[in-house]
Order: sequence, then C-alpha cells, then structure tokens
Amino acid sequence: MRYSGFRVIAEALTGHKGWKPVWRDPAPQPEYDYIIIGGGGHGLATAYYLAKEFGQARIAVLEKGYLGGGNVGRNTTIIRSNYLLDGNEPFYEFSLKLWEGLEQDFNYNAMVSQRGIINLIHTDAQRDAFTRRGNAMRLHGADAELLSREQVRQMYPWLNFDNARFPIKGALMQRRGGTVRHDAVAWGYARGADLRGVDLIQNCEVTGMRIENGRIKGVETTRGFIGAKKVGVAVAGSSSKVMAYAGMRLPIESHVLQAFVSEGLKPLIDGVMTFGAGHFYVSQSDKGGLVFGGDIDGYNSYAQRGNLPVIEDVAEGGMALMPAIGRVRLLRTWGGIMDMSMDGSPFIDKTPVEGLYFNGGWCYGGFKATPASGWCFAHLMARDEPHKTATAYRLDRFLKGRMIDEKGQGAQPNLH
Amino acid sequence: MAELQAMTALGARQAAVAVVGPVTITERFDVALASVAARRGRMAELEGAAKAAGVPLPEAARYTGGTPYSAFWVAPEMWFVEAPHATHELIADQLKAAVGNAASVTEQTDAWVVFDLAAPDLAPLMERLCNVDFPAAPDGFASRTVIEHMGCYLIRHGRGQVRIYGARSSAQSLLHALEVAAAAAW
Amino acid sequence: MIIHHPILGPRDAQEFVYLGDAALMNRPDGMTAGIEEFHDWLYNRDNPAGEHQELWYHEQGDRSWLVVTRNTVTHEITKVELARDVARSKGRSK
Amino acid sequence: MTQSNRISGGQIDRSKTLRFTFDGITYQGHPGDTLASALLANGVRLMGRSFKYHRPRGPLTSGSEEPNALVELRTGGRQEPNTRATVAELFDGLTANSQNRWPSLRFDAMGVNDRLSTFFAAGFYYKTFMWPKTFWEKLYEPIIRRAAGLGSVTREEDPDEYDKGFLHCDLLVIGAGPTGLMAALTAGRSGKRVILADEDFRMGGRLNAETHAVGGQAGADWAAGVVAELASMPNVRLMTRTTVIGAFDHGVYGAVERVSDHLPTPAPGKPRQVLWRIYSGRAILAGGATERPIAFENNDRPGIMLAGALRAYANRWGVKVGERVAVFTNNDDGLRTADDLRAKGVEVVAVIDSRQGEEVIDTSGRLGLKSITVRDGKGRTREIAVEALGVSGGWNPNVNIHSHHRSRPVYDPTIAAFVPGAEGPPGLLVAGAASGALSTHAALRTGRDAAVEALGLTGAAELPEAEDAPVRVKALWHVNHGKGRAWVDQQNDVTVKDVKLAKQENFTSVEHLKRYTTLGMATDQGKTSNVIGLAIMAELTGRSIPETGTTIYRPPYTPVAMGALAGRSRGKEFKPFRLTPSHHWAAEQGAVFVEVGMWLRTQWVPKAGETEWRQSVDREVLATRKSVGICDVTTLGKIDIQGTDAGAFLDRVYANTFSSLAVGKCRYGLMLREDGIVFDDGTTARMGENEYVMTTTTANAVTVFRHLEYCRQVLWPDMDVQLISTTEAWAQFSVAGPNARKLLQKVVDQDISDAAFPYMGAGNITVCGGMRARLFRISFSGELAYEIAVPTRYGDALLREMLARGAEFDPIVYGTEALGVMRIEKGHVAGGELNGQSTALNMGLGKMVSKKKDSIGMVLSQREGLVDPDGYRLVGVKPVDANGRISAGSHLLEKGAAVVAANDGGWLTSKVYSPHIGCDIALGYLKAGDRKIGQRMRAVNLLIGQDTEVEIVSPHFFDPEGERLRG
Repeated sequence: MRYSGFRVIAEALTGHKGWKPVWRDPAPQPEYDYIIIGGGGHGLATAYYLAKEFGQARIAVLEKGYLGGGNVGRNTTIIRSNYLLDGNEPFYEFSLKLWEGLEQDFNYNAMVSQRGIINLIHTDAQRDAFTRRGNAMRLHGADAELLSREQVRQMYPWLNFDNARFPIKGALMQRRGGTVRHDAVAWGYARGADLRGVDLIQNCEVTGMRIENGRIKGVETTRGFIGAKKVGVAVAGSSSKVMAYAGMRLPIESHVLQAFVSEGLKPLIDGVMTFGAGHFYVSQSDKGGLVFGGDIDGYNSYAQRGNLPVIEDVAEGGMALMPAIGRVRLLRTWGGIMDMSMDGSPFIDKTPVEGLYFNGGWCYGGFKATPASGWCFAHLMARDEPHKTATAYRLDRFLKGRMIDEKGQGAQPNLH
Repeated sequence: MAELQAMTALGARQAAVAVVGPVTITERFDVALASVAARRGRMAELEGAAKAAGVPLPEAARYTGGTPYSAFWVAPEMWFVEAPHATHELIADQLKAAVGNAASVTEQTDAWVVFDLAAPDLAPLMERLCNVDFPAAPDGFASRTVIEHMGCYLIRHGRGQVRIYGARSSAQSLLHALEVAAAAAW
Repeated sequence: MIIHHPILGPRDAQEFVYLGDAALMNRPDGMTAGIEEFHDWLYNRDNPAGEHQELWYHEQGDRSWLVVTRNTVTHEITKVELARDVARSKGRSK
Repeated sequence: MTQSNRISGGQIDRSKTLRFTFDGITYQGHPGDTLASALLANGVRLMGRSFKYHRPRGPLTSGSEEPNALVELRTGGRQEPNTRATVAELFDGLTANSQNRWPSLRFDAMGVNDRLSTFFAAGFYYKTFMWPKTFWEKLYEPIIRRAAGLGSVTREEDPDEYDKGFLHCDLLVIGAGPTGLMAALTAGRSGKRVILADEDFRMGGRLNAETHAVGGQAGADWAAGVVAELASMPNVRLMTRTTVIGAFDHGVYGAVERVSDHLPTPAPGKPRQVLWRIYSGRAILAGGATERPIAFENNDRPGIMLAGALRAYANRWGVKVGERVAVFTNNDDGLRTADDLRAKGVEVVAVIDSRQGEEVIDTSGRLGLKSITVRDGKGRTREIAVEALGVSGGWNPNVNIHSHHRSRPVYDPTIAAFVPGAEGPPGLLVAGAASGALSTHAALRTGRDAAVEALGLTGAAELPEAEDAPVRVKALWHVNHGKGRAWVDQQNDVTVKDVKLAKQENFTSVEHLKRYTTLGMATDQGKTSNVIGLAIMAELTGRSIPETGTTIYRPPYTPVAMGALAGRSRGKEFKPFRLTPSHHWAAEQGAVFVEVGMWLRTQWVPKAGETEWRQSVDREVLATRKSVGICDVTTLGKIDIQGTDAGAFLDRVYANTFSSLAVGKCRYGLMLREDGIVFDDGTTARMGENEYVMTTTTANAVTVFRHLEYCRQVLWPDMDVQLISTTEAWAQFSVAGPNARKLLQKVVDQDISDAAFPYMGAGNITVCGGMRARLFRISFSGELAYEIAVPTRYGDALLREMLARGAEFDPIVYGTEALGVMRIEKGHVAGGELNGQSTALNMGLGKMVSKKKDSIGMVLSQREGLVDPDGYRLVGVKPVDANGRISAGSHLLEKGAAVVAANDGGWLTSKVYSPHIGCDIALGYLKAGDRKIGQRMRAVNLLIGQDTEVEIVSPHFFDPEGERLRG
C-alpha cells in the first residue's frame, strides 16, 4: 500500500480500518540466495537495495530481537558528510545524497531534515584543521562553509560568548547536514524490503555458521539451520561475536556509547552543534527534546549501559557551551554498543570465507552511513566487487599500513 | 644566597591565607619537597640509608612526620619527602647525599602549591571536594585524588587538619575551588 | 565502576585511564618479529563478551599499570593485579 | 481567593500563610503544601495541556510520576519548564505559569488538534508530508516544531550554582516510607553508617497520606518518631529532598539533593542542588509503588485522578478535590479512598467497583470533570454528576532503579503488576511495596529483614503493629466501550486506539509499540502508562503479559537539571587554568594570552602604538633575529628519567639512539607510536651517567609520561628506570638571537662561551650569584639560542633580571605567535605537522628511525602504505607573488588542474607571515613533495575563495645551513 496525505485523510475518515501491517512475519525458508544477519539499519538497507537496486531475490534478514533494535534505534540521529580523508568523504557524501532522496524512494517519511550542522572552533589550530577538512569536503563535491564568530553568534546568540573558558572563534558548517527520525529509517527500509519480497525474520538469533571447504553454506539459528549462497553480516556492536562463528578475529573492540535526551522544550536549537572544547554535541528533535551525547565510556563493554562520569562530562560540556540550560532536565540516558575499529573507520569487505561478507566497525558514525552502507554492501554482495565509494574499507588495511585515521589517534579504539 | 626574589604560586611575595566560615586555608611557601624512588632491586639499601638519615619511608597511602624530614608514599617504592625550605632548599642534593645510588632523587619543591586546611571538622568540606572517604580515613592517610579536575595529593593530619598539594600552575583555580566549596559546605 | 587496587584498595575507575586488552603486553621483539606478527598483536582483538583481561593506568593515583579481569557483559571485576607482576610472570624482563 | 477546598487535618502549617501566583492570579497556601495541593485547595483543577491534542488537564497524581500538571516555575533566568506542580514545594512568592498553550490555559487555540484528532493517529506523520520534497524543512517541519515541545526555556544564564560531592556509607536506603524507615532504623541501631534518602521534603512516604495506624499511633506520627530517632544517630545521614537517580556499577549511586528549590533564591554561596555520588556496597530500594489508572473514554479530564492521590490530598494536605466525588476501582485500595474521604466529610456519591461488574464508560466536562457515565453489570448506564473521580487500577512496584542494569521485571498475577526480576545491581536489595509487598506490615517486615540481610546483622527489632490487608485486585487495563478515546499515556496523548493501530500495523513488539506510538516517552517515562499499554497489546496479540514484557528502565529515575550534573564546571571554571611563571609579568605588560590546552600562554606582548596583532608579532620576530628575544617555554613537558637502564630505555622509546649521547649534551628525539606514526618530539639531555631530562611537546606532556610508565612497567618491567615529571618544578625560558649568549652571560655565573658551552650542550649551572639552574643550548628558532631553567618560584625574577641586566641588547619577550613564525621559518615540525597521521618519512625525518635496535613503532613504520615513495613529504610553500595570500588548510593542486579531489596533491599544515622573507610562508604535506621542490602549484582555499600560485620550496626557509645557531 502506498502512503500519502490523501491516504491518511481517507483512512482517518473511515476509522483507520485500511492500514496494513508494515511488514509480514514470515517463517524462515530452508534456503535463501542471500542472508543478511542483523535487522538493524544497515542490514535492512542492504536487503532493501539488494532487492530494489541490484534485482536480487530470495533474500532474508535475520534479527535476534526486533527490527530496528540495533544502533539505528539508539543513536542521536545526525546525518552529515563532513569527513576529512579520501577513504571516507566520498562514501559519506554518497550517503548524504541517498538521504536526500530517501523518503520518496521508500515512500516513508523519515523526517530527513537538513537544518545544518556546525562544528564550533575554539583555537587557531582547530580553524586550520577545519579549513583543511572543509576544503577536502568541497573537493569531493560536498558543501562546507567557514563561519566567523559573529556569524555563529547571529545563529545562537545565547551560547556562551562572553564568559567562556575556551571562547568560540567560529565554526565549520555543513548546511546539508541535519537529523533524521532514526526509528523511521529502520521501518521505512523494512517496509520497502518486505514489499519487495524480502523475508524479515525477527526473534531469530544466529548461533553458528556452516562453512564447508572454505565456503559458506548457511547459518545455524535459534529457529533452525537456514541455508544460503551468500551471507552478509551487519551486526555492529556484536561483530566480533558473530564473526567468531567463522573463526575470525577482528580489528574491533566493542564499547558503550551513551546518549541523552532532555524533557520536551519549545524550539531552542534549530540545527546540530558540536562543542569543540569538550565532549558535547546536540540537536533538538521535532518533538522538542534536546538530543545530545559525548564520548564513549572508554572501556570494552557489551552492557548497553554506561556510568555516571561520562554523563557528568557531557553535562559539563553542555553547560559550558549553553549556560541557559541549567534548569533544563535530562530525561533519559541510554547506551549502545559500538564497533570501535582501530582507525575509527568502518569495514565493508569480503572475508577469507567464500560467500561470507562483513559490514561493521562503524564506531559511532554508523547511523549517518546507513543508506550508503546498505547500498555498498549490497553492491559488494551482488557483484563481488566494492562500490567505488567504499574501496578503502578493507580488512587488510592495517597490515598494508593504509589506515583511515580521521582523528590521528592510532591503534587505540577508545580514542576514536 | 642569590639575588633572585621568590614569588608564590599565587603570584605574591607572601603566602596567602583565606578564611571561609570555620575553615582557614593557608598557603605554605616554606616546604621543600623531593621525590625519592628506589633503584631497581635496591630497596633494602635505600631503607638503611633513609633510616640513617632520618628519612621516613611510610607504607602505601601513608604519611609519616618527622624532623627535619617528613614523607608520604606516592607510588610503589617512591616517596615525596618534605623538609623546611629555609634549611633544606637544596633538599634534593641533601637527600641524594644520604641515599647515594640506592635511589633516584628529584627536586619537586616548585612543582606544587601547598594549602593547609584547618577547621574543627573538615568532613563537610572534603565530601564536596574529592572522592576520599575522609571520615573513615585514619590520621596520616595520604593519597592522590582529584579536586575539580585537578590532580592533588591529600594528607590527613587530623579530622580538622588537611594538607593539599596541587599543581603549582593551577594554584589560583585550586584555591577558588576550595573557597567556593567551603562557602557551600557550611 | 570501582577497581580494587592491589595496593590501595577500592578506587573509582574515574581515576584510571583505560588502554585495552592485556594481550597488548605480549609485545613481540622488534629485532626478530616482522610486520605480520606485529600487525596481529597490535590490531586484532578477541573482544570477548564475557571475561576480559585489560590494562588500566592509575593516572590520578599511584601511576601503577594494572591488569583488571572484568566481565564485559556485567562489568563485574573478579581480579586486579599489578601489570608489572603479570608481565614478569609472562617472562618479560628488559 | 480563599482556599475553598481546604478541609481539616493534614501535615501543613496553617499558622503561616504563603502567597503565590499561577497564571498571574494570586492564591494562598501553607507551608507543607505543594503547588498542586495549594491550587486544588483554591478550587483550581485545570493546570496544564497535553502534548499533542492540547487537552485540558489537572493533576493525575500527588507525586513525581505526574504526567499532566506541568508548569513553568519561576521567571527570568530561573524559569524552569515542565515542573511538576505535584512536587513543587510551595514558598512565599512562588510564581508559576501554565505552558504549551496559546493564548491562555482556558482557551488554547491548539485545542483544535483535539477536534482533528482522528487525523493525528499514531504515526500519521510517517505516511505523509513527503511531497513536494522541499516542503518538509520549509513548511511542515517548522509548523510541527513550533507546535511541539512543552515548556519554554529562557535564553538567560541560570544564575544559580550547583555543587557536587561524594558520600560513602555501609548501607544506602532509597525511600523513607515505612519500608525505608524500618530498614534505616534497623541498620542505624547496629551502628553502621547509613544514608536514608527520600525525594519528598517530608519523610514517611505513604504513611503521610494514609490514616491507618502503626504501632498504635497515626502512621505519620510513627514516621516522625522514627525520623527523630534516626536524626539523633551520628552514624545516620537523613537526606530529604534527595532523589536517587540511578544505580551504576559496583555500588555507585547518583543522587540529587534539592538544597534550595523550596526557597525563593538560594542563600549566598549555597548551591541550588547538589549531585551526590553515593558509594555503598549495599543498598535497599524502598521506593514504594505507583498507582496506575484504568483506561476508559475521556479518562483524562481535570478532576479525574488516582484514588491514592485523592486520598493523599485529603489526608496529607487537607484538600478535597471536589464537592461530589466518585471512586472507580478494581481493587480494595480504591475503597480506602472512599472511606477516608467520607471520614473527612467529603460527599462520596458513588463507588464503582469493576469486580462487581460496574465500570465508568465515559465522562463529561470540558475544563473540568462534570459527570461520569457508569455501566452496571446488566449493561444499564447512568450518569452521575461529580467534580472528582478517583481511579485505582492497582499498584505498580517502583522497580526502576533495580532495573537500571537491564534486569527485566517479572509479572506477578497475584497483584497484577511487575515485580523486580532476578539479577539486579549487585548489592541492591528490594523491600516493601517496591518488591510487591504492599501492606504496611509487609513493608515494615521486609524493610527490617532487608537491613538485617544486607549488613549481616543478628537479631532483629520488634515490628510495630500495622495493617496487613491482602491485595485483592482483578486486573482491568481498559474499559471496552464505544468509539471514543481512552487515554493510556496522558501526556503524550496515546490512547487505546493508538495501541490498536500499532497492533494492526504489526508494531507488536513492546519496543515497537513505544517507539511508534510514543507511549511512555513523555517526561514521566510512562510511570503510570507503560504497564497498561503493554497489557492491552498483550490482550490484542493473544500473548501473555510476561511474553509481551516491558521496555528497558533507564536512569535517571526522575528528570535531573543539567546544572546539577555539570556542577561547578561552567563558564570560566569549565576547566582549571594553568598559568606560566611569567604570567604575572606578562599581565603587567598587557600581553595577549591564548589557551593552549589548559595553559594560558603569552600570544604576543603589544607595545604602545601597536594596533594590529601583526605589528607586535613582526616586531618580536625581527627583534629576536636582530638581537635577542625571550620566550616562556615552561609549558613543554619535562620528565626526569634516572636509573642504570635509562639510556637503554630511551633507545626503546625513541626512534633514534640516546645511549650514545655524551653526558652534558642533548639531542633531538623522535618518538613513534607502535603503529609507526610520529607520536611526539623534543630534546632530551643527558645530565649525568644515569640521569636524563626529556622534554615533550606541551600537548603531549601527560600522554608521553603515561606511555613511558607503560613501557617501564608493562613492556620491560626489569629495567632500572625511575620517572618523575618536573614540568612545573622549573621555570624555563628560551633565549634566542645573535645576542642570546651575551645577555645570558649577564646572569649566568659560569663561562658559557661557545668553547665552554658548545651547540647542543646541557648542564647544571648557577645564575645571579649561586641560584641553581639548568642550561640547554638548543634552538627552535634557528638562532643562537639557549633554554635556561630555574626553580619556578624564581622564574618571574629571572625574567626581570635578564631584561634588566641585558637592557643594552634591547631584549624583547615574544609569545607563541612569534615562536610559530620562527619555527616555521626554520622548518621545525609542530602541532600542525604532528597530526597523528604522519610518519617520520612524511616529515623528512625517515633517517632518524634506527633499524639497528628495537624501538616502539620501528617495525610497523615499514608497512608498504607508510613507505610509499609517492607519499606525503614535508615541504615549504610560499606565494610566487609576495603579496599573494595562502592559508593553513589550503590544498595544493597542479596549475590548471580541475579543482576536484582526484587532483588533490596535499595541504598546508601551518602558515605564517614571515617578516624576514616578506611574505606568507607555510609548511605542508605534498605527495612526492621531495621531488617537487622548485615546482609551481596552486594553494586553494575554497572556503574563502582563495586560489594562489605558490612555489614549492625546502621547509628550511631560514639559514638552511644552520650557521646562526652554531655561531
């Protein structure tokens, strides 16, 4: 069924009787051409594009919990393509372009809202680094502007301009950056995939992989063995666990990243803002809550919950930047498990096992990457060659010394 | 000795004193300090030399007073040794002469600003400053801790007597933190 | 979190800096090992969901490097040792 | 206004009258009132509007779980949106305004949403607003954003202060109702250190709201007696107005104490709130239970509230909510409300007990309840005029904090509610109503027993007499009737219809239900609505309630002011300052300072008549190169490295060799990360056979020290190496320029002629007649230069002495800008080049990495990607036309090449204006740059429209042969 304003009105006038399930709950088939492990944003997008863009069929997505229950359901909803390095920028710009047409493409309003993102500058060195970055973005066809202190002040006159420990000196702005209603992304892709015949199988946890003579044959699950010609793993947060079924060790650590939302407020912040002198970034949801975050807790964790020091650290950054939010209340905190890679950049690659493909290592950049990640992973699985914007996301790049280290922190995941 | 005039960490000629409610915060500008770290495998030798020189080497997380030398533990086989600045400005040389090659000795006097806190009971202040279970800590307790993002050494001389070592360059920020916490505590 | 320091007793994890998997202490010898061996040591991780031995540094304390055995699912800490002792027990010396 | 609905009794101080205003109208109340109880006493039921439909609302509850009665409290910088009137303690002069309405609370234009509600069904917005594409940001979303949100936040700075602290105890008791009081009493009498925390301003919990006796006296009096005894115990800390917000790892609990929220303004120097981190291996959750409503048509009108709340207003606050009152219940507890109200002389016109087959099926009254419609067992309906209706659907144990480690509560059909599951936070016990023990006696007993168990006590105190009524409840989640809307989540306007729609569209997982309908996502986090919603979903799907399950409980228990979480780290106190030894001198001169990490460094020192910063910086550079300049370099990290293995140790941590360094000499050292990327650099001097002094960059002082400790403790535990930081122990100045030696000789007691103190010499000396000092002959500027250090307390004096005694050389003090100019003129790498992405090879320092020894990073620096002959190399860049401008961050492209990434040759890392060369100069990384010296390229900065023809030159702009520094 196609969604539209007319349909909404028609249904409203007839008691909403006509709305159909957004997806089926099919029983798993004995075998598929493609199995995607992980019904989060990246897995669902991969299935959607496999069916829609690469004309593939007999596709299943296996989700151990509920659809969209991965990090697509617990992030701070930001989209942007303000990356520095050649290995990253074309991919994230491709992703941003896909976001720009996504809702019409999958006929679901995910509230893609390009209200702009600014990275605040507090030192001359930061301005130099952001100038390099902004130019790299422009060279790759993305938009970027350098804002003066006064331009920032015009946008947000109530930020701390007059009593700051680290005064605001300007900002790097990407107007095409913004936010998206995160759950709707999962639901839109799920609905689009389901409409194209993809089996979305919830409460189906993969417990093993069947590999014969170096080739994948299928996966063991809590709902029995399911055969497959090709298996793609998109389970960021649990990548090491799942790839261990194939005997692989990864250049990845699992870390917890907390995120935060305040009580609902009348409009205060239009776009997205990152504080350059502390660990704090913020936007305001359409519902009115300030959605913000900061650093990862910093220790390996699968617990999906964090501790108080990071909550305080983030609040300190928030108050240093926005002295007016002292009486705004933090409503809820939550924690997601990040695949923190060794250079802060992801992987979309084949594996030594024929027919087994890996997508992970997204650190906390996974949400904005969802469309391109799905597209490029589908491309790799369907054609057995990387998409042109994702050629650097190789698992062997550390052996070759071809790191994609945006932050320059080296082989320590919790610093990226 | 030299014609150079000393300046306190707070940028004055005289040590500062601040009174907030019941607590008196006194900057100590007359403390000489040096680190003493045992060379590998020479701990026994160091103990002997220290004993002979009257330099206490207290156990972990403890302070031991003495004349002229007092000391507190800072790390495995490493201590900070205090003495009066007037007589021991060259404390590093004096200690080195005493311990020889049994230990590495380094002058620390001016790396730190020293504040002595005094009040009938400092517990209400300490619980707002740092994560030390002050009421449960014994006299002579010495520990590194954090006060408003500043790494400090805290020595409990008594329920109403505390010495704090903070980074010299942050002396003003540390004093400010002590003063506002004291104002809020009582 | 609270780490029971073998010398100082319970101390808030906030005083520590985290490095990562304690396997990092098994550094190969640069005069004998090559790129492959160093690469596997520096970059690849078991990253277990469960018991994990990891390196923490008591930066706001006594500057000891510790090996903490912690469950990455429950965060329960079952063992804390001085990294220097563990390193020696693994035959590391000079 | 008189307090028309004030009745007898209650724990309020009628001897004092407080005046307050709500929406501009002045009312009166008493100490002990909340804003809600006082407004109700004045006959005001309408206090707010709902989020989506802007339905008129009054308080549903008498506590922190309140979804409806949210107001903007106070004004100006202290304005506090979304404040629950039910917990806002009344004080004289309190000002509150209703929110999320326009133009007024009674006549809210957005109320039209309620009439159009059928078009605003759950998730409708996901299905529309997609065409035309550009209209979302331009039209639809701005309208939605303006309409959404609840209270408004002022743009003014919050004038109040917030504090933080740490508390340690043997037992933390969360909640001071009968359970918590009995637990604290038991533990307190044992002598253990106990903290009893309660969110209310009066301890006693439900005992303050009930009439039944404890130990032969009124429950509230018994509570007051226990509180008095606890207050007399030195080992017990009573914390009222203190909400425990979360259980974190290893017995760390967060708690927020509202120190001053009950006062017009905080006392001088006192914080508004304090965030306490409570360290307690053992804790008892005695947080009680929250009553839940029943969903029926129009169950959200002002005047309809929880039966227990109706009772609390009457018993604790002496307030009747209306003249004629009815009660709708599915359990015995509701009947108590009827009894208590009657006892207070309130007219109870009907008690509708669903267990008898009667149900309330609808209500009327636009701005306040006027009547209810009741259907009896035979299907007959009758309308009853009432002003208040008390609803009780049973009580939900407050399992939140026990579930903060993701433990899932389990369903207990005997009380039709979820109780704490297994695997809660280690050390946390649950007792009383929070554990499902709902009678007063059970609360007292389990509270005492929990304390005994937690502390391993022997023998337990006698329990006072108390009611022990069994729970008699017949689950009723919603009333099946008609087509109208029955509210589940009142604040977010989630109705039974929305739950049904979610089911119809297959959003049947409890997480999907929440995310699709927004059930439980309001400021109350679904405390009164989640269980009803999931129970209805269970009913619709035919699954059991346990199968359906709950969503995750997350901290904080109730919302927390950002200010409290930030404490004093705001404004200029966000981070501590670090001041250099010359700071006071520089401040006297009117120097301009710059933040470098936490340091404030002198950026330049303007002289009279200089209006542009460049004038000052150019002068500092030229004066230094002409004669002599002094710069405070104390911020560079200094590490004392001693021990018989110190030299061998340095060979491991530096890429180049140090064991061969002669005593009395220093050497430039390059430190790599294990991945072969440059970590840090600096000069290290050998002061004695087994004694080195290492310098690090200002930025990496801490991380390098940490790294060295790692190397000596973890990698090579038997090396005889001792480390100690001396960064702040020594005030260190760079003295540079042709006259540097002449000036220094005026303060240094020893001979420092070139013969006596050659280039790269280092040693202990004395100055000004015997003051111990250190001298290093090293240069960052390319000039004849030294770094001289004295104990920090003498740094200010040494600077003044050098300037005075060397006056004949016109010495100047230069700041970080001039420092940067001179190091770039000389081609020294620093911040912009040490970017964590570059190798020694990239920097043109590849030869420094010795392969003859094992050192950190040596092996992996040889990976193919890092030894690419066409990789980045450090180059110098200057505009072909001296007037051409270039920027740090500009990218380098071949002339005529299209400005696209494919043609990106590199970028400029640092750029300055060189008064010497008379134009902009820069360092940069350029692909195969070492083979492009002399070529012409373009430096492009698209962000400011800059496109300049440049020449690629050696990074050593100035005195490439280094005659000057050896002079």
